Amino acid sequence: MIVVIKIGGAAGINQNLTGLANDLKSLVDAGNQILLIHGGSAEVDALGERLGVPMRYITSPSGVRSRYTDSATMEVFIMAMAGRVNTELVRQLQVVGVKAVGITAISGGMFYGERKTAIRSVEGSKVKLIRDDLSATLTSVDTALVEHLLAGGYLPVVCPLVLAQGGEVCNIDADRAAAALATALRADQLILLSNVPGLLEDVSNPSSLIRCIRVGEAESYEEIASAGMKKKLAAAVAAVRSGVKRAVIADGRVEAPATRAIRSEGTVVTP
Amino acid sequence: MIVVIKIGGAAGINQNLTGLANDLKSLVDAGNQILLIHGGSAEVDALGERLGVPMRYITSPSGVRSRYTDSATMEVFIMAMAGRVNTELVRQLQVVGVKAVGITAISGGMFYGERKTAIRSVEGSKVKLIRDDLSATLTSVDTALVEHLLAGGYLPVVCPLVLAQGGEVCNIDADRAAAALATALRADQLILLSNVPGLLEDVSNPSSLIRCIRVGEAESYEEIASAGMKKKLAAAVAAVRSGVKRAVIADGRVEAPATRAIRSEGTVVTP
Amino acid sequence: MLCSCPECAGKWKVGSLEKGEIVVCPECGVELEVTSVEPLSLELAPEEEEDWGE
Amino acid sequence: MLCSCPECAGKWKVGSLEKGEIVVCPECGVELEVTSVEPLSLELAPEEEEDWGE
Repeated sequence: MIVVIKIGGAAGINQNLTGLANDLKSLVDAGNQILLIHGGSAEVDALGERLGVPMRYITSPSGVRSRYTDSATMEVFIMAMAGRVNTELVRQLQVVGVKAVGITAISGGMFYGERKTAIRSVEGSKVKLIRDDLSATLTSVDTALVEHLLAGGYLPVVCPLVLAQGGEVCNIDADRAAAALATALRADQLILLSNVPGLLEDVSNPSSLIRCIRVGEAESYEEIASAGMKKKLAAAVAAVRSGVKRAVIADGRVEAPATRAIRSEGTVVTP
Repeated sequence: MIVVIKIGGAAGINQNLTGLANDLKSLVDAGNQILLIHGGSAEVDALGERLGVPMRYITSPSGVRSRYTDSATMEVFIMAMAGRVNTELVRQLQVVGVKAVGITAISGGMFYGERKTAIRSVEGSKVKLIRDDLSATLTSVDTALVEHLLAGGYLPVVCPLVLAQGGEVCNIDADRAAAALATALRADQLILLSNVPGLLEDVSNPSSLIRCIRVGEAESYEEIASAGMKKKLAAAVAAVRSGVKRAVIADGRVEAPATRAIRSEGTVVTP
Repeated sequence: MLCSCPECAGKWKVGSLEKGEIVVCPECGVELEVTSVEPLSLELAPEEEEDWGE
Repeated sequence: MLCSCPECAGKWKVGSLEKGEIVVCPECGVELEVTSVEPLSLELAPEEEEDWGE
């Protein structure tokens, strides 16, 4: 089974990396082909603060919150994500005996994208156009490199960067990147691990987990989803609509998080 | 032909990355298998300064100068080298059409090493023992991953990190790492590009290039070599003594630097 | 500030504007981008792109 | 400061020492590491390792 697993950068998960590494080891030993793709928002924010590069966020008119990535922020993003987070994940996996290979998604031309030359940002009562944002919409996914690595028995650890048409390295939403990679790889499952048990009916009540959503009804759950969860839901739906058998939004802080997600412990999105 | 090329992190070279990328493209197109390994001292120093992490150097009793890499410095090292420098090199290569894959040498268990628990550092009239330095001596080189990538038609771009016995990510001298990788790969040539034309008889006279050195006579050139050049010379000699057909210390700032080095423009070290 | 719509030549007044701000022409309803404030210049705002971003 | 060599029990005086400093016993010539200053403690210094480092 090919499983694409995305782990968020939120603080909660960083304490559980050893648990995750051991979990992935058992999945690999059981003959699964695993690809790990990671976010890193907490690390990016922390480094930005240390470097005096203010982290600013854009909220689009439709309520989606994303990082405003000018070139100074992109530099922080690359150092924190491609440097620190990716290397630490590879270290953790190698220490437990997994042959991990840390790459960014510009390697081997995996992700090409189109840089959004104008992004709308709601600021108070005004709507402004941001023109120097280095985020991109994915236009092509080439899985040749990760397939070559998987065939060699390696576990790719992917940092989601995109090479844009002008040769710039751009930022991309890690959930969306995971969905695109799972789709292109015709993965059996997409697992989105974060610091919540899944989509909750009531965000303050961890046991109000919504266990199963069919893609057709996903939209009706949008109102109860936070900005971050909206992105996960949209990514899960996009993957399942494009052929991934199922997507699971699950808790990355628990023991054996990936295995439990594969066993449907979380919000399962199905066709 | 398999060629291992090491580029230093010195400022001079950073202005010539596009030239180097085009050069490597022509070498790959001509059917050579190229592996690029990089330093990044200028970037590490710059980031350390921005983060307020003082860059300190150790000079050993025998005059070798190396970076004092405590955990705070190691963090800077990983973010600057594995993050910024590695990603920029991959970007430059992909933009000119080379299928580059940026990895650190802890991926796939390429470099394992032993952390030096006590390093001697000359400080004024005293010799001190440094116990928290995260640099390591290489104990094993596994080329399976880079061979797998080369066989897939990719150009590995390697950031020299080492996984030590305690699971720590350690620093290693990039020249030494290049020599070890060239040896393990049974490379035809090791090219060490830096911001000087090669070993100079008189360091202030660029045309006093020493064109050829046989390994047996290398020691006699030690006195005229700067600390940095001493390391290059030692790396070149180590590689040639271990079977690499030749090593060339050459100028990374010129046009088509790798091709010119392969054609012996620089200091050629032979058996 | 007196605004003039590049699409329908409609005129209208506003208190203050910022570079990059989007304003809607009250006459033809088109979305305009404030491309400069001194002197004031308005241009047709680009289509809204998908706003996925990390 | 009065030093006492853990190898040959030799005694000698020095002005000041720093933690981590290497001192040579003037009697038996062995290299010692200052592992603590208050109280003073000297231990056999580890062998010199190859000093390759970035």
